[in-house]
Amino acid sequence: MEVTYLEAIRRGIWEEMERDPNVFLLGEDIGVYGGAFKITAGMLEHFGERRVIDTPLSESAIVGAAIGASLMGLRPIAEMQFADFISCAYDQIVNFAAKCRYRWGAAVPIVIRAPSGGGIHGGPFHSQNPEAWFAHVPGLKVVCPATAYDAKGLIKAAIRDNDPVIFFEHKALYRRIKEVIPDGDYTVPIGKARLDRQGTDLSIITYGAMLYVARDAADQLAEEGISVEIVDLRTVFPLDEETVLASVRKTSKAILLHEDTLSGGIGGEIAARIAEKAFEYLDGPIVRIAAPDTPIPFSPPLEEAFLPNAAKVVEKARWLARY
Amino acid sequence: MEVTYLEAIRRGIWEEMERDPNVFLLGEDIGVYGGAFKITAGMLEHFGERRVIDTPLSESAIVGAAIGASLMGLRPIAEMQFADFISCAYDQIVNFAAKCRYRWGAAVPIVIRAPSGGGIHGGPFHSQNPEAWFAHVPGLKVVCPATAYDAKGLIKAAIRDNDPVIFFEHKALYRRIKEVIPDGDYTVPIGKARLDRQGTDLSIITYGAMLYVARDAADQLAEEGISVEIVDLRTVFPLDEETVLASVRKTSKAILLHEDTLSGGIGGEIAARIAEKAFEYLDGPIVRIAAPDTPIPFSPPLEEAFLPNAAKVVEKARWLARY
Amino acid sequence: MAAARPVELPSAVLERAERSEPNAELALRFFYYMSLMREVEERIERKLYRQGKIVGGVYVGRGQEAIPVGVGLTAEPEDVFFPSHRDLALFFIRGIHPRHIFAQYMGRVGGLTRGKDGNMHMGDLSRNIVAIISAMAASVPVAAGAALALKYKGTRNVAYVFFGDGATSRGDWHEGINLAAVQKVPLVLVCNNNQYAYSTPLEKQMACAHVADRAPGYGIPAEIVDGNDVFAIYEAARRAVAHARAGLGPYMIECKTFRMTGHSAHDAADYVPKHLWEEWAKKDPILRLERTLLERQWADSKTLEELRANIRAEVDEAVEWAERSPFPDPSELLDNVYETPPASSEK
Amino acid sequence: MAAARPVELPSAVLERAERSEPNAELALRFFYYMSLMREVEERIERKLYRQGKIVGGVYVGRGQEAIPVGVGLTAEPEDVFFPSHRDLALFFIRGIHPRHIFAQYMGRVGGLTRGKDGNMHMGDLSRNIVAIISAMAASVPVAAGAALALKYKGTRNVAYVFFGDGATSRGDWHEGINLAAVQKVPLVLVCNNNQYAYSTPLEKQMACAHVADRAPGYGIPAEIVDGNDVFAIYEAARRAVAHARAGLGPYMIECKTFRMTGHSAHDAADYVPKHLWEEWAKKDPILRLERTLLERQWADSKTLEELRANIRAEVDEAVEWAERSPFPDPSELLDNVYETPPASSEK
Ligand SMILES: Cc1ncc(C[n+]2csc(CCOP(=O)(O)OP(=O)(O)O)c2C)c(N)n1
Ligand SMILES: Cc1ncc(C[n+]2csc(CCOP(=O)(O)OP(=O)(O)O)c2C)c(N)n1
Ligand SMILES: [Mg+2]
Ligand SMILES: [Mg+2]
Repeated sequence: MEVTYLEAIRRGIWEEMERDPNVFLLGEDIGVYGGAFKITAGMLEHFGERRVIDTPLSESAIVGAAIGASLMGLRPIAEMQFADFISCAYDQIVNFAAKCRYRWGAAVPIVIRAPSGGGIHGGPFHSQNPEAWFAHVPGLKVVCPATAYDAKGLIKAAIRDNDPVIFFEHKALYRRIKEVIPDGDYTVPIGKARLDRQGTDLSIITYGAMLYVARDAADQLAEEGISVEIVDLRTVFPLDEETVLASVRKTSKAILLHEDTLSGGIGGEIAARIAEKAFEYLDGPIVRIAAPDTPIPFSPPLEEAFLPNAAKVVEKARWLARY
Repeated sequence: MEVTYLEAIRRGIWEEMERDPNVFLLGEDIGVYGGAFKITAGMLEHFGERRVIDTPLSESAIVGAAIGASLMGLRPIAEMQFADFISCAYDQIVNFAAKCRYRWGAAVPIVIRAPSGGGIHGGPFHSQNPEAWFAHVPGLKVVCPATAYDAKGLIKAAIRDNDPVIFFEHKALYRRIKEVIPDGDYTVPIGKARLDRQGTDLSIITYGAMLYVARDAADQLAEEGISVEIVDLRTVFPLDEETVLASVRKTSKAILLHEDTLSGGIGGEIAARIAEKAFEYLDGPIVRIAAPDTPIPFSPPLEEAFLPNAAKVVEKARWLARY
Repeated sequence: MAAARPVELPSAVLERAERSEPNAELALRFFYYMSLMREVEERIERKLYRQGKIVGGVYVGRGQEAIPVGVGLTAEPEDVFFPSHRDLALFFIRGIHPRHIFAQYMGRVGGLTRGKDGNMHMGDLSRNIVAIISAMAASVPVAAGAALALKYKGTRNVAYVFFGDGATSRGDWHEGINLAAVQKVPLVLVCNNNQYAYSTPLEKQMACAHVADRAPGYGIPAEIVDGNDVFAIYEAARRAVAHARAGLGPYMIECKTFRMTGHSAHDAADYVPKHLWEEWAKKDPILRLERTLLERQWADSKTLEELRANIRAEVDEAVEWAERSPFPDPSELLDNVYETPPASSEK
Repeated sequence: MAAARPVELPSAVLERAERSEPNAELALRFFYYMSLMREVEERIERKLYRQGKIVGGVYVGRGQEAIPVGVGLTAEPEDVFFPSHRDLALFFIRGIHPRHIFAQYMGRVGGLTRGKDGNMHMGDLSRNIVAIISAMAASVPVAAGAALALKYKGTRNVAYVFFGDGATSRGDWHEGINLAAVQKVPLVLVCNNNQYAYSTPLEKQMACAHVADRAPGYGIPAEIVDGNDVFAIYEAARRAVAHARAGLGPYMIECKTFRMTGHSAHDAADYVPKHLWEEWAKKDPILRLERTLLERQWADSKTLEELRANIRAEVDEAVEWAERSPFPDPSELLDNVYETPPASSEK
């Protein structure tokens, strides 16, 4: 059946809640209202107040309570209404959740869901891509699905994972992406990238909403005879280095594409690994394409200029292919 | 006169408070006690309670209050007792302070001082190097001085800067580093790296306490006939790309060295810039040396294994020089 | 920027008000600002938003207009406002023209943020209004710091910070008030308790009966006031600001009210029991003020109708102005991240 | 891990205690745990630390021992403890041997964290003790979540969270209690109000007289208790836990006490007025308990001396054990970041 990216996540959660009575939800407006984006719509009715908890407006308490419940053997899924507010729970995430296992062997199997990303004119506080705030913190896993198939498989894997997982859902994909996905249970492994498209001339390594920009660009480039390979990271931390390196060893050229701002973004980490471990295979500079180093502006012309798009990718790819 | 790194910072603050009545201090235990590391010792007595404010134990309120006071034209210097606790003020820093100018033109001239770094057996919560949490957030400046000279010059520049500056002071340098520095007023520009040592065979790009590891390694390598150039970044965000690229264009080989953990650290960003903009000059892989991706362990043998040291640098540098 | 209309400075009003009981002139000022807020927000939420002319989300203060107006008119121009997302009237009180509000909501350069941010995320330091960020209650410690600065500089001024019932659950709310209380800074805390935070009702937000029940825990005074009675709010705010100006520290006002709309323009608010809409519709603060104006013969219906007509005309003109205001040029994208662009940033 | 000594399970004690007034046996258990905590911490702070055998900082609960002991002995084994950094006795009550505490402070593999973390940053889930992180009050929302889980699972158990006066200023403290109160989870909140947070005295920390003044703002009961009177604490904690177990939600106990030491071993605490040391030395909770034991003829001096001698011997042995415990091998550095090491991590 064809479902949206949003519906895929919803089903993944629903199935896990059916499967495991220890899975429960907490967050703001997730119960009666079904969540700001309606991911949890119908869950309160079906699973009851015990398992679908509308909390006060307190991100730090939401994450903290999720941690505490997970230490007692439950499997909480905490929702941040927008990913931007995850900053309010930063200490709980990077210092409490991330470090328990290392420090004293206590597992913290929580999932923090966070709708992220721009393209919806949300402005500086409803559009951020905060993955890099976390993709540096040992102990955390950071997942950014791009497809409906992966969104369902990864949310299920995240719920079953015995480590804290931050699950960034791209808001602009919620209703835009529709796919036929298998009915019923499957998971997608956390920590594994996916070869989205085979190619020979250059690799675009990307994740999240930018996968679609990469595909658009690759289609255009194909018409010009440039064969693009696309790697969809899916998990941005810890990185699936092998898949990235294998692609670059094959094509010898790499473009790193993300929607998050350039400096300090995921692209830097990937570039570093390529430049260290596939140096001999490189036939051109490692190119990064990302949003510029500014907050995410609100007004459409500014936001459009801010977000990477296929035209920008095509231009750089052409240059790199010719290099 | 010879002063410690700690004393250099102290004098920098003191002189700025003498110079500008709008400069004031707030933080935990900074007044009567003079601060956990005694950076502000004597300041309450000299400048009075109005300008040296002992706050409640509330990092978010400390930073928030600093922002508010700065909007009213003051120049607050907020102390985090340990850099690790800056996570408690994360939202105020990345969402309030960093974005005011961009959003509505309001300057937020605050300095957040944060004693960071390991090597003192402080364990996971008193040893972190949180610069990468911020070296991705447009609107912030992130400074990590390595020398007493720079510490004084940079704290003064930070206080005079009209943007929010996070000033990471490396705890292990506080009393270990002593230097003759000029008496009286001088500043060191934020955003400018410093060529610490000229060399021809390879460049080590580093900052903070790792400068001394780089120097040690360079001394040892010099005896083997390997000539090392050292770049001390001083500011890690925004980066002084030109100085980095100039050095790598000269030596053709780069080692990026930092104490913070590897993945998602500053090294990735630098590697990416080199691999994109100095690709043609490279005669070898870009090598990163950093702490492994774990929390910072407490026990001495673990912490020693965790921290980068000269032996590790020498080994990699030898390999790279021969490459 | 042009003032909304030629109004006297609030300080002049305040002085007069100090000398006297609520009077016709003050009541008419209430009426003007409350009606203007209502009209501008109706235009945005019910017309422009539906026409697709608004960029992004819309949060309005319908039914809560008495709060920013009753409180805002107690301020001197150098007092500093930290509005919440339902306090539009504070901008008008500070002389910001509706043009700029419409332009703000449309993402135009005529908005207070030149399109960099949207809707109520706006401020103007030259008029002592600080822009909120989205994170609820983040303004509270910032306002505490502003109040600290006002005291530091030896002024007689105060900061006013506005927040909802939901915001009181945030750590920043607690930290900010506690710091302000310990430091005895001149801060007026104004809670619009509209009984919902998005879809979350009070009983899921807090286990105490009143937000004001928290004030003793900070050692500060608080009072509960009918949030739909602009006179009562004004009086309470005067006590609050007098307390703060006298160097006695923060003072909290909890205004009991109701959000006569969804959380934002896209929210139908089905979760609100119907009887509450009906109950609170009867308590509408503008209708109530109107009745008082007529009863006390401070105005006749004709005057009020004229006033409303003027406001509508003003708003019509402002919408047109805003629609003529251009979208920002993409070349502005990189401006104003720092005072001086970093060397390595590319234009 | 071997238990500290063959003690009966706390639940057995509790049942007996429920049947009776404070009695000799319970009082002797108080004495044992308080004396053990004192002895272990004295050894760490005054001997091993000065000998350079301790790695990192040392925070002790001298003068506050009645709090973890009086509260801790009201718990059943399946109740969950979230100790602060001055509640060492909770570990002993849960049967953790002093050996492991000394090893923990020395960074040895025999410590509860195998050298990964230090001092009071330790926990043991098999004994229902959750390790603190440094950030004060971060445990409060986590404990709220643990209590929520205990309720979710339909147990009769409760969580106990301990914190200082300074910690009450943190946003997490507020958020955690509020969530716990709204959700009516079985949480016992224990404040050790020792009047200082590092060098910061109460009047710079809060503008209210008592931490307990904040409880009404969360709609929860609170009581203030003499923090140096272990009997009073025990009674208050029994009321608290009974309330929580009965499904009535969180309950707060504020224990007024004094930190009879610097903030940590390197702090001379010159900022504390001398008279306070003298005053509070007289109120020492162990001396006070001793007097009660003697007065009520629950024990004679000889018995107490023997008990103390046993503790000293136990501690001597534990120190030796800890010194023989090896430092962790550097090969352990990369262990336990994740359940399964990520593919790209290098050994
Ligand atoms: C920290 C944070 N979490 C979540 C949100 C999303 N959000 C926006 S407004 C709102 C409800 C606010 O309720 P309240 O404080 O009562 O103000 P009201 O809208 O009722 O005036 C929520 C949950 C937010 N803005 N900030
Ligand atoms: C968030 C945070 N900020 C600062 C510190 C540094 N610090 C450690 S203990 C302490 C004082 C704690 O005071 P209190 O809560 O009263 O506990 P006490 O030590 O008095 O038992 C401070 C400031 C910290 N641990 N966490
Ligand atoms: Mg509300
Ligand atoms: Mg204390």
